[in-house]
Amino acid sequence: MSHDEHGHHKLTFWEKYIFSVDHKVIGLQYLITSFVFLLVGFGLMMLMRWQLAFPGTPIPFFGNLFPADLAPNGVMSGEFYNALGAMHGTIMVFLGVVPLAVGAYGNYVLPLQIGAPDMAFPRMNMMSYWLYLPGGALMLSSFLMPGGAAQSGWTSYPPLSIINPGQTLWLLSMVILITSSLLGAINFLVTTINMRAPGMSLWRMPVFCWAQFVTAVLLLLAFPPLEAASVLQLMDRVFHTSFYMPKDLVILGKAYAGSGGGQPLLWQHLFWFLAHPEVYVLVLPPMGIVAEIIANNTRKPLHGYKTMVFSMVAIGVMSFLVWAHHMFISGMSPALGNFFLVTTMIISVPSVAILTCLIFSLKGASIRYNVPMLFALAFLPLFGIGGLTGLPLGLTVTDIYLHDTYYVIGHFHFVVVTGSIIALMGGTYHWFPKWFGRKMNDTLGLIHFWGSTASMVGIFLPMLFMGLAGASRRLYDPTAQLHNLPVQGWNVVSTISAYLLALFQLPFIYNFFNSLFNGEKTPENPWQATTLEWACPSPPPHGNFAKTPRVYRGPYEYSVPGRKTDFWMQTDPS
Amino acid sequence: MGQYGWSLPVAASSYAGSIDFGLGLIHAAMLGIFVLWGAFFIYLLVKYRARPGVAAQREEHGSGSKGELKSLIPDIVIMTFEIALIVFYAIPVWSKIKANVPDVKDPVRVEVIGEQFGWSIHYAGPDGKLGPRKIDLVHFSNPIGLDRSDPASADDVVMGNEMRLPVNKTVLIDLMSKDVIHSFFIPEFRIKQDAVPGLKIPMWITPTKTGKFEITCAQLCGFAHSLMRGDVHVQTQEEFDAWYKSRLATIPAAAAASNPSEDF
Amino acid sequence: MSQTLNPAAFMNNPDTHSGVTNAKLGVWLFLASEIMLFATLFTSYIVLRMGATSWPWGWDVLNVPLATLNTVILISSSVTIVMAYAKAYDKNKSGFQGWMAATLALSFGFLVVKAFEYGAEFKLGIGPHTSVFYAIYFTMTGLHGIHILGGIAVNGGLLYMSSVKEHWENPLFLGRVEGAGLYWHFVDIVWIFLFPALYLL
Amino acid sequence: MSNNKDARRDEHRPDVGLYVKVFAALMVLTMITVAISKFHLPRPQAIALGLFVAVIKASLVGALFMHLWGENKLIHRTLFIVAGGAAILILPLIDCVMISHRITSPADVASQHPHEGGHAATHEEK
Repeated sequence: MSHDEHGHHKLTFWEKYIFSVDHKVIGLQYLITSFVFLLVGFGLMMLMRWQLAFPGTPIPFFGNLFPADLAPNGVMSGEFYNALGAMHGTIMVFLGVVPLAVGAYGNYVLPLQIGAPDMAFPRMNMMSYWLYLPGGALMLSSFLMPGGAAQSGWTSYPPLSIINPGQTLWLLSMVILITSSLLGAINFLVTTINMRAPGMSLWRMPVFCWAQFVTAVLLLLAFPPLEAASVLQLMDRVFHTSFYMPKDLVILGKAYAGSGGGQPLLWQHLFWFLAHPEVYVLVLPPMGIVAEIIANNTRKPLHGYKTMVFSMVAIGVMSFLVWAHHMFISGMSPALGNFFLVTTMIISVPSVAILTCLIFSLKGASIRYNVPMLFALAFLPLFGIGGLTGLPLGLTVTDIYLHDTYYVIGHFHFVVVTGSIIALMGGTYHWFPKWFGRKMNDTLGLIHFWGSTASMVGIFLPMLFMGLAGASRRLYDPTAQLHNLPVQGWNVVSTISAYLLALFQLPFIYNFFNSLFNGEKTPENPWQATTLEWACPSPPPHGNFAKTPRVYRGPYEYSVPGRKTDFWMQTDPS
Repeated sequence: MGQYGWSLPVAASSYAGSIDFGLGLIHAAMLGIFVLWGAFFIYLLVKYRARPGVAAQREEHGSGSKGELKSLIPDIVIMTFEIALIVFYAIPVWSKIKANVPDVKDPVRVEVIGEQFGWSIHYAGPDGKLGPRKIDLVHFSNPIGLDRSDPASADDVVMGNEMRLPVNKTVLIDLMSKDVIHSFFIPEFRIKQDAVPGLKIPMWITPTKTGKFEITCAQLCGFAHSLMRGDVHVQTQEEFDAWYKSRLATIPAAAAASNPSEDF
Repeated sequence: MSQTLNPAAFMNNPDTHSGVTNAKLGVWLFLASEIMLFATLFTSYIVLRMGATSWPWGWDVLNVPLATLNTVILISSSVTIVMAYAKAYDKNKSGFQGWMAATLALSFGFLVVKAFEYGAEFKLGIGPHTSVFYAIYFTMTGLHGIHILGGIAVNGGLLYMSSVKEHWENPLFLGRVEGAGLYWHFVDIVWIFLFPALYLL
Repeated sequence: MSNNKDARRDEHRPDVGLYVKVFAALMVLTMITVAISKFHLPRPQAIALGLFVAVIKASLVGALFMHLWGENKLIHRTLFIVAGGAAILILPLIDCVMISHRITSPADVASQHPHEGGHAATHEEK
């Protein structure tokens, strides 16, 4: 490392695009890969949605392509449904949204925004990606294993996950993915702490950088417990230990041979110890993206920059103390339930503060309605629904009824899909000019925007109604249970909306690839933004900046009176 | 067809009302908050759209200024609402439903045991004592391994996927599982509790309406999870007693048929 | 090349915002995640132990003398690696190599003793499946063993690098030795807790 | 690279004499723990003593071998945050205690082992 391996000689194709150590190339690798995984996860969900809307009817077109043990006569089997469900959740969370939010956007944008030439550990950065991709491939390959993929939900609750097929590969690839995330988190933290350009004090960092910073802390501290828990579960599966297996189990009429003495609830505690902070890992970076886009397109400073930052930090801290609200009726101590009820209500305060700041930012603005701004604006009310529907779930009493119903699914999909994914899509439109020096097409963008948001609401709003009527989640055939019959119609609405959503992604995919080559060429700073990533060429060369940038002011100095332009870049000395 | 319902199912237990109250209150509040915010949001979007010649207005204030404080108002409102919810609603009702089992005279005592993929309901009978269960006795004819040789189990009745309860009488349930985690859920009673193997979890219901409802499993428990269901019939005390007697009449035969000796 | 910044030069700059080099901060953050990992394992251990009606004494079911020997070995290796650091600080190459080789020898010794211990247990038909006690014993000592292996790889790498002039003279070399040392001491600390928790209490 | 001197700024001047003293202390403490365990104190006392000695040993290694004594504040803060994170893991323990009465068939772990020693029976308590 003492000399510059990557500055002097010409890079080969492999060094430049495949095993690159440049944070921008790695960011784009993450971007493409995670979008592919999002599509895969979405495809699994479309198969499930067919079964939910029209249980017992053969899957059209694809039904007969599946092996007979998965889908006899083209009709999905219960095992296959459960495998799809587990893999949909896992892929979307661990292989789709987090790598997109952190791996792609964080990797590409964070070093640029703080004025760093690269991440602190470029080779470790490359290693993160090259653990993530095989980990993901391993996860997908579990479909080809005898017995199929994991079938115990993305939560993998033992004892079911110990006796079900397919879970071993799930656990192995989780360990790999966790390692990848940990390497990434260390890299992000060191980069943010040590690599900021001169003048870039912490309070001059854009909100997006703060979001990534808090996210990295969450990943660093929350993932190891799941890694440990996964190792224990792996031991249970492979070496027949009994960490999660109590004594005297009788499984399908046969006594279980293990020694017993384990505790099934231990897994739930350790799993949610990660998985609740994970929710904020899914949400904070998109919030940061929304803040960036809103500041840029309202042409005024964000309302309450410090409030937002403090709120994000508060969310980060509190997110470690709320996990057991996923476990109110799990058999955990009811008294402890009260504790987690209180912490859960407390964490809603900073979340509301962030949303409030974002909405107040619109006051006095001169709102530029371009495509990224539409996505950022849609985030506010739709994420709001997600947040509000969390209230009855976080309240112990109402959770008794709503727990494990479709209400939960509606709630977190409003948070993650109409929240995170909408914001991440907006981020693509926003930073595309920086990535490729070209702009994405606006008309196609508008079609994508309106089509996606409408069909997303069409998918998830019915789930809230179904949940209120008591429809349980994870049912392979909802019509097998009487209490679901009064709401079965909503399943059809959801399914049709899901297929529409798929349709509306086509303009996006076409737009993305077409604009790579034919998009309108853009200058260095097409959005007239203030932050540092717009102060270098598009796309930025290796090393990013021609000389170390110096930062003179905060991130959102828009419409400063008495200046010629309505934006005052952080690097502008005058 | 009526397949587009969105309301809660009929409330048929003593505490269903208090859960419904919370659901109603919170949803009314949510709707109110959403509509207010939405209206304000749309107003902002229209009023502050970019127009030629109109520049954006910076809010010149530091932290702690009036403008900053104003943005805390929604937080304060929501926080007050949440504190009230916690103190006056969530904690009292939660401890009534989950933390404590009511101390009633002469309750119906039941053990509910989940397995892949069904529920066994084990009645303690008139003596109020649940007969002991032994893992060695588990057999397809005796799915919960009830030890019939014990005097406590003489008047015990075990039902598969069928639960009968007298109306307006408190039922104390010990919830257990033989294999994986299940979740005992009766939507009309607003009761839900995970059945965890290795744990005995107490819960209680007082049904208030006669009729037939559904027991379902709310926690993913395997490939036939969606088929794991049972019926709960709430009857008058007389009907229940008559039914119990008729079940009890079949017991000696059942006991003889599942003579444990063959399993040893 | 001249028109862009050189990332490598930037990274090696010790004049950072925090006053800690990237490498050291990185190692400490890595150790932070390791602390969480082992904290979780110890938590699981306590949960399982509290859920049991009885818990065996290490003297009855494990080989305490061998484990004591391993404790001595590991503590000694902590000293040898810190001595290697002292020699690297003084730019004493042969001294560094000697102490580092001693560290490596001790770590292999640890693994050999561990292998004897495992072997004796397997011979008795004892494995992780025997009870939750053995489950936690094999899992934690096994994971700790994997960490030892990782340490051997890092320390062996440094020993090799010290023989290459270019690496030995690199001003970052001392930082690397320090990082490897931090990791190795951490592995030692884990054992300091594992030893009483599994064998003595 | 001309910043050879600068690079040493955050590295610690080794103190060989100190290392040897620490080594001796660690050895003595190890022997003490093993010796204490020979007495087969009741479990609570044994655990308290054993952990006490382990904490001292770990602190010695951390403070002097890992140079935490006099280390940069940033490192101290990092460890402080991690300690907070690890402390939260007390909550699953609390839950475990609070629901212990719900456990139907706790394992009798000591009886699941082939005993070579003889005193297992006299130490049945947890």
